[in-house]
Amino acid sequence: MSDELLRVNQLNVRFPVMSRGLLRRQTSDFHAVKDLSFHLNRGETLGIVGESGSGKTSLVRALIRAIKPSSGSAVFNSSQGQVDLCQLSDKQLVPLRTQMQMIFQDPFASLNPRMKVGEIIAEPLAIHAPASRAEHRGRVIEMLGRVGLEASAIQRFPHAFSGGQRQRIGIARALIMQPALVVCDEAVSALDVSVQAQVLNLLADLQAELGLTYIFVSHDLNVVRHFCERALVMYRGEVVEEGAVDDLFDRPQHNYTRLLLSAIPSIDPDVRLAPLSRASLGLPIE
Amino acid sequence: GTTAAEIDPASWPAAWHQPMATASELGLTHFQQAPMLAEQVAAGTLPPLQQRLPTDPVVLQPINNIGQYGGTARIFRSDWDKLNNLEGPLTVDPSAAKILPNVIERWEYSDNNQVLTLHIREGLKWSDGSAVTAADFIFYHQHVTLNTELNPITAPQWVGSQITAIDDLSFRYEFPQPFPLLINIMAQIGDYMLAPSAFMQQFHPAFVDRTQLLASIYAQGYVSWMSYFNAILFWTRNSQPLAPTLRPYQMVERTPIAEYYSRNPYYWKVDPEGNQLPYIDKIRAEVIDNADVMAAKASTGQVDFAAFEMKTQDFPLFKLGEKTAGIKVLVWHRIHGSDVIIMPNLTIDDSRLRTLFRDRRFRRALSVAINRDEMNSVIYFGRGTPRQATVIPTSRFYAQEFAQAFAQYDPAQANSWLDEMGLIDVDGDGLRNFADGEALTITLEYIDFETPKNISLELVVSYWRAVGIDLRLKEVDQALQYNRATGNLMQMTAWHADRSTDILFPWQPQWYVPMHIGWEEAHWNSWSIYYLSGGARGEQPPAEIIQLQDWWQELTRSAEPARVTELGRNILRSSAENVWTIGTVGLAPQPVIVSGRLHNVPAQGYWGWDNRWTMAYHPATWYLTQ
Amino acid sequence: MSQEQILSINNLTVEFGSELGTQTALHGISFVMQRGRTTAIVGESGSGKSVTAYSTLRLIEAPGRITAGEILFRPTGLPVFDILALRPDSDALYNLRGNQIAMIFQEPMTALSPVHTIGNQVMEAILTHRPVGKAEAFMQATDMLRRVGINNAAERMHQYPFEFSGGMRQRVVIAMALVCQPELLICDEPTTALDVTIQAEILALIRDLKDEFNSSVLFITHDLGVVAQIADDVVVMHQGRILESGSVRQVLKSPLHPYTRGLLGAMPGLPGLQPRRHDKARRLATVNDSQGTTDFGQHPLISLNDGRRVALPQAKIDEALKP
Amino acid sequence: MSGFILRRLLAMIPTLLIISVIVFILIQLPPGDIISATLASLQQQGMEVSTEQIAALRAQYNLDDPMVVQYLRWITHFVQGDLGYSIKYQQPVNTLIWDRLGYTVLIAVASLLFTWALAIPIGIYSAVRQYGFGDYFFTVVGLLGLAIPNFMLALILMYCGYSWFGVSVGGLFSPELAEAPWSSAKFMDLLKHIWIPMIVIGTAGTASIMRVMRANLLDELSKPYVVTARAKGVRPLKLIMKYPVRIAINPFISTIGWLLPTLISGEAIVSIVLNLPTTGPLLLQALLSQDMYLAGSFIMLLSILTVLGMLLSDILLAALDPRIRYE
Amino acid sequence: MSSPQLLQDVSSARLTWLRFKRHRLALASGIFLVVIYLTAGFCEFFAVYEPNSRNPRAIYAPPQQVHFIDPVEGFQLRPFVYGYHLTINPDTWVREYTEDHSQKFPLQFFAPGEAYQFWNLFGASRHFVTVPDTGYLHLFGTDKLGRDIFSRVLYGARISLSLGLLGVALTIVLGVLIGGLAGYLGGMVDNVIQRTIEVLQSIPTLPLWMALSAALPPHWSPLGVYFGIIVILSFIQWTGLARVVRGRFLALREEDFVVAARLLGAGRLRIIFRHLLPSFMSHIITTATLAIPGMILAETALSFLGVGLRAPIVSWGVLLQQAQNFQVIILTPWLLIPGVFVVLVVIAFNLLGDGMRDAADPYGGSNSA
Ligand SMILES: Nc1ncnc2c1ncn2[C@@H]1O[C@H](COP(=O)(O)OP(=O)(O)OP(=O)(O)O)[C@@H](O)[C@H]1O
Ligand SMILES: Nc1ncnc2c1ncn2[C@@H]1O[C@H](COP(=O)(O)OP(=O)(O)OP(=O)(O)O)[C@@H](O)[C@H]1O
Ligand SMILES: [Mg+2]
Ligand SMILES: [Mg+2]
Repeated sequence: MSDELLRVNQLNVRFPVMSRGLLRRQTSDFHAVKDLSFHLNRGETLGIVGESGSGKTSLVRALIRAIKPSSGSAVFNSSQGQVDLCQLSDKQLVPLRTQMQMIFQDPFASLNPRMKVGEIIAEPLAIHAPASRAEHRGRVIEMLGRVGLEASAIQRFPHAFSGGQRQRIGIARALIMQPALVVCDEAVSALDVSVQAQVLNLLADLQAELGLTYIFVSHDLNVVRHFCERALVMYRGEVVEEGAVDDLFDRPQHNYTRLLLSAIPSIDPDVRLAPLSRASLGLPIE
Repeated sequence: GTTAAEIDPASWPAAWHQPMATASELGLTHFQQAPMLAEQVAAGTLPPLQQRLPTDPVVLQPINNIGQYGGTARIFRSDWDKLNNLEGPLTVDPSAAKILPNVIERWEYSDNNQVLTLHIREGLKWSDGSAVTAADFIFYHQHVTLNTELNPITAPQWVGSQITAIDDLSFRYEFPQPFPLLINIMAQIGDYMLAPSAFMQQFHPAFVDRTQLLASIYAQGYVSWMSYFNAILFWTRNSQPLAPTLRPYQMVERTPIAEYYSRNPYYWKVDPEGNQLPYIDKIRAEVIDNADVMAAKASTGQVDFAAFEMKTQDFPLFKLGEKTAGIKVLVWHRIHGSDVIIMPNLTIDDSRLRTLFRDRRFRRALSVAINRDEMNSVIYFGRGTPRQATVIPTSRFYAQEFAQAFAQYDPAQANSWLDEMGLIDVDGDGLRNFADGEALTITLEYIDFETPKNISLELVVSYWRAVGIDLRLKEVDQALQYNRATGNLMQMTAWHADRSTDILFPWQPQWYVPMHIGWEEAHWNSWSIYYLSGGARGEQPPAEIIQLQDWWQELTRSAEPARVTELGRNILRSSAENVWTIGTVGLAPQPVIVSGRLHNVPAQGYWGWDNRWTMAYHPATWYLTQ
Repeated sequence: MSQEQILSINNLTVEFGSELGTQTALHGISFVMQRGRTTAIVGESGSGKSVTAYSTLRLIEAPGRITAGEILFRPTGLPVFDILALRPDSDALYNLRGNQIAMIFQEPMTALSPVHTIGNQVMEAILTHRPVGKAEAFMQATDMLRRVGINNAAERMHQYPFEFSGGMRQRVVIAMALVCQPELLICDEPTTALDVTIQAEILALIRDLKDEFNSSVLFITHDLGVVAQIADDVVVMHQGRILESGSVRQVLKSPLHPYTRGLLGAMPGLPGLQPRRHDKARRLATVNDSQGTTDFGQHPLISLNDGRRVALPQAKIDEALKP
Repeated sequence: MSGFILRRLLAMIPTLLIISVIVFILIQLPPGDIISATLASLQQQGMEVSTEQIAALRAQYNLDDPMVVQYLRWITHFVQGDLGYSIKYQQPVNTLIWDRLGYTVLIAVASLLFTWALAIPIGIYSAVRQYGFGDYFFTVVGLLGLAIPNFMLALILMYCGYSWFGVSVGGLFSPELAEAPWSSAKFMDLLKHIWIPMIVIGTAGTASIMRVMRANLLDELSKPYVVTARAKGVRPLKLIMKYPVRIAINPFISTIGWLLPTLISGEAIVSIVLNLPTTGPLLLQALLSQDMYLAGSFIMLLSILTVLGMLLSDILLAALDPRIRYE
Repeated sequence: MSSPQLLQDVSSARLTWLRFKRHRLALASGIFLVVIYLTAGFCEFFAVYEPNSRNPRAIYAPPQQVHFIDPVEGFQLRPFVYGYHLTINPDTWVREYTEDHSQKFPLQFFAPGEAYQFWNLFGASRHFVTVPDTGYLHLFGTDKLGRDIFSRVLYGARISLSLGLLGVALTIVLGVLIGGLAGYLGGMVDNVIQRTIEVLQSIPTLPLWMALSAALPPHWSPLGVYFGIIVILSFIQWTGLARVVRGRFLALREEDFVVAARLLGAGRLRIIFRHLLPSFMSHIITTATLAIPGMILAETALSFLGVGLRAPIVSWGVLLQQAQNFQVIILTPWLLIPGVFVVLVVIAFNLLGDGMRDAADPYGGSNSA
């Protein structure tokens, strides 16, 4: 597809490893994301799967510039034209923040417990679109309606909501500026299945409605298969496999992908779980 | 109780008022020593008593009983020299009026009072057994007093002086002008007149190789040979060697907790039965910095003698100890003309304050604004004497009107004088302002030391506030007191008016004549400096002050008793009229705490610097029972 | 209570007090566990799964309180007794814990004390319950570690938890629980915190060990996939009540209760049990969607002929049973 | 482990250097100087002093050198173990300081142990019986210890000690034994005296430790591994001692170092009231009289003690907590 | 585990209050402190006399007893006190006071008494309680100069209590500013601040305070000294707070909601003031509450050592300075009354702080300092 929103090239993320003691010097670094390249089209949903610690979070956080990647480029087709997210300073990023947003894993931790829901959702407006409070209020209530919450919610604090409801608040906040790109880092992992289903439905509806592009990180392969068109499989900081989900799931190429797939417990009690062993796949054991 | 300014001389043995008798005069031929020493003699570590005593030992009359030997007296460090009293060339009588022989047996002044010839008692020995000779005086004079390393500036009285030996035991001082008061000095601070020369020469670069001396001194952590020399001579260091002494006790050890003294086996005084003094074997002087802890310990009978740091206000506590801890609380009298004197700085740089302070009405007003009777009752249980700073009643210079001048409480009079001066409260805050409307505040800096200054001054603050004078108190540290007093920086300070006896008044009338610079006084420093520097520095005083200085000059040189008295009174009268300093209450009771086992301490005595506290009451005759 | 039943929970009610009032976590639930089988409790977060497990070992602490009910336990060859009737400091209770019933907790990262060696913690169970010396306990513990698949077990005994990976730690926790060969093993979400691949290994391990020791297992999870893989019987809980119970096939393949159906429908990858092709247009069914409510009333459990129980009015059951 | 200790030791050096600079500045701050104080005390004895003498004395003690030079001289000597010369006491600081420092450490350690002996069981008790009567009772008692100004408590205990048990007022020993060589009698005598400072200083710290202990324990008690152990059938007492207490103790160990300054401060006050032969009274004197080498060396040594205490607590902590050791 | 249903409609402030109320002792302490702060604030009115006015008839006089029953008139509604009869015991030198039944002073409430300047703003003479001009009222006895301890305790409260508050305010400003800087900026700044804190904390506090107070210029006015002491006391105390603040900043910086704000494009100031500070405000307030008693005690300690506040300023420390010896316990124990107030206030602040700590932060982790 020609309508490319993001192109990532040779992206690397390293974390400094500090020595203890007086001077706390950096002694080495931990290479969390290694030479990663991929592209993302407008309106698409890209899944990222992989085992814990494989670098999924690091990757998306680098993309959205929550952390600074150590090298590589991520060219973003913003409304102002092409920009390389990796090159911009924090200041230069500020206007771009309206065009890319993130939905967090933990619906409890990602909302400031001391702010009212109305303030939380209006915060992007307050930052980027100075306008009267009444105007903001209108948009906030509209957004609340979209994510299926009552207008009265704006007066309440996050603790008065259930996990699923909070995740909706988080989504409302992320979407109120109508971003082009939304990153969901395990956005539904902490939720119960039925709530998870609600949120996934909601995300799908919003995508259809607003033409959003998602990067969807999850360790639940069923969810990824359900929700995404394409997926990357990450293993130890690298992409070991990439492709359309059905290809990926039906015809895994890489041993690690096979291992992952074999470990999914089937919902059918008659289909016995028979995980492949790492050793037999030539993968190192923990 | 007595508020007696005077103690009946009969309360002390008659012998104490006379030059001390000697064994031969009393026909004493047999002498005994403490069991502790007898052991050492038997062991051969000490020569027999006969060889240690002087040819004709001095006999001291105990006030009550012949004592018994032994024991360790427990005291506080600040009282060490109260038990181990100074043995100077001369000494004073219990009334602090007369000068008596001591180490020096006889002395003669030349007719012009410029030459003083002295004769040392025969056979006197230092505590190491070496003989006391004229060389010990000469060493001190030539190598300590006149040594510019030890004493960079020679004190005025010693400038141009000479000392010459006549024979082993006789010598003489010669001065360019008459110096009849030298014997006063020899009686009061005789510790700065002689030293065991043979011993001390080891530590003096005039007698040993300086580089070697310094090497060993630096190795021990001292910064100069002078500090080392002084430490040995004045026992301010903690380890051997310590200079031998003539005092009843020799220091043996000094730790951060306590000092230890042991009897001087060569002590040269005996009791009327021929027992070598002192009676008490040892002294343990505990080092305590906190006066409250001392009071607590003294009141609970944990020391045998305590006085120096005992406060008049604590009498009830001590008295309680009489019941519960079996101590005795003796009421001595301080020989301070005034326990607290307040000194407005007449030479302060601030010209407005100076004008104010120099106005006699102002000083008089401040004085009559003080309710001395109330102070006497609040602080002294009514047992002091409200008075101005002047000599004590036993002095030949005393006159009642000097003590009573402007000492009556009369706030109305104070107000009228202050009004008359134009010090009006213009802003209605109850405090007077300068005539131009500026706020008038006076800061008084002081250290709370020896006498009840703090509480007295707090009262003064409230008295003065009642007549509209804003006085602010500031307790300062000793170092600061020194700096600021000598630097002419204080607006006002306070001290206790000692030097009020005939021993010291004629020689150091510092409260009445600007002739001295020290940390005590701050009321006319610039004038004192002018005087001491011969006009080179300081500020020229007005005529009436020069008159004071002239009178005093003449007093120090005059040999004629009537003239001396007249000059002294002139000085004191001027003080009474001018109120140079403001006195409060004098002749105050001094608690002297004696444990149940310490005996022969006089029930009454004069307490002060002038007579070195206990020197005249012969602590060597005090003894302990078990 | 028959010989085949190892545990029978009757009318268990648990309440939690707070400054805002009392909250009932369990509303008088009842179910039985068959000896030698694995019973799974499923239900969304907060439905009372853990509280049930904790109650079984009398681990509920203030502000929680067991206000009613009985938990009958029948160890092999011993008379049946009510766990809730035991005195709090009785020997029987301490013997119960760890010896007759053992428990594996959710978080392998925190279920082990960070400052004690693995050996110390595994041996503790033996030393608490068996009259053996340290050497013997060490042997047994090492042996058990080996059986849960830890290499170099003897060496590993001296190491600390932080030197172990997550999966290894969970193995240690399992070893700790099994070392006294309890008759009943309670697993409270033992794999939730683990990666799928490791989860698969652990599930296989628990299954094998259960067979080997012939234990009964009470397995708590909210993952229906896991239930399908490990359980023989299933209890579905919702807000402190049991909505449905039965064999794993009954419950997962032909659920009666709308809530259970809702849960299954919400799982991506269902129905059809085959992984489904990507289809954006399809929405996941949710309990809410299908029922329009999450409130399932307070119907009593009705036992059916085939052994299952459902909390629905009889009419609804009949309706649901119609093909 | 030894590498760990070595690293920590090295890290101490710059800290101590900075402390030394601060200390040096501090002791230079007050107006006036020791020479004036010395002269004042000479005058107190009746000696006369002149301006020239002052200048000579200042020169003797190198007081007119630039600050930096004075500092460098002080610190180089200090490092070589020469703590300077106390002008007030006319003695090398070395001879004044060590005994007192020893007693300070003794009292501080005794107080620390007393605090722990009191606070830890009570903390455990109040955690286990949270919001029970005992919890409140001990909280208030502990707070009382904290709230009564040290000097007041010391005075009151001193009075009680004297009037009830006839213990000599003030000091660490009875006078007879103060300088005697160590013997069992002297030790007993010490015990008879040390309880007052121990209680006074100890109770001041009890409240906070009690509270921390209680909070830590409450935290720990709900930790999964404690529940795990309970589920294993471990008996309550053993359980509490083995797990939560064991872990709740760690924060204490790590606070030894931070407690020392507090203990030393408490010690100073109590020692001044009770006239104990420790650093407190001497330090106060030194500060007031501007005896800068004495004061400086004291503060410096106390700071070194503190830093060492922190090191010690780090080492202990590392010994107790494998996570740290292996880092 | 939280219980969403119940929490639904409870505001956070209300929840905090509910939790706080459960601590009866904390609640009582809070009330006590409010009362004593009010009394201190209006001490001119509540005191019977000015702190420095003296009654020469009553030197070291014990507290007067308030009577309701008169031997002649029997019970009467208006309480009264008797005057003192003083004798100085010639044996013990003790001032012995007995009640002089010929002098009876009825207590008058809200009546005119000694004139005063309220806050130096306006003159007034009404007092909460007083006695007629001819009499005197010494509910807590008098000191060495015959000053009324009751009045002095109240005036002292103003100084001591405000010193605690101001000191802690300064501590908070310094602690939050410096700690926040370290935590937010990190890197070199953080390193330097961390080391500085370590260094400052390694110097034993009391000697440090002593040294600093000894360095206060002697020509400073009492008010200057007062502020000097505040600065000195805060000089060490901020380090503890700064460490905590820094730690919290570092932890919070990584919290999802802060990251979220950053990703929304929020600037530093917004993040600090909208997100970070409110998150540990309750913690800071609690810490502050617990630090105030430390300040008050430190002031008494400095006064005890003679390097603290000084007359004519009246603080509890200054009052206790008079009570620092053995004889007080034996002879004039009422001089220890200011100490009782110190104890009460210190305990009250601690209990209050405890209660606040337990109540505060119902959602965030309220890990202890
Ligand atoms: N701030 C950091 N400092 C150092 N190392 C880090 C940091 N953040 C992550 N890492 C390391 O980088 C690696 C990748 O972490 P990341 O969080 O990206 O993994 P993930 O795939 O998201 O795992 P999970 O599924 O557990 O969230 C991990 O090994 C982690 O330990
Ligand atoms: N310590 C506690 N204090 C207050 N309420 C509690 C406590 N523990 C549990 N509850 C309540 O009991 C109910 C059941 O909790 P439980 O832990 O059994 O849920 P669960 O099904 O195990 O959930 P999860 O899947 O999250 O572990 C919850 O609603 C909770 O509010
Ligand atoms: Mg992640
Ligand atoms: Mg649970």
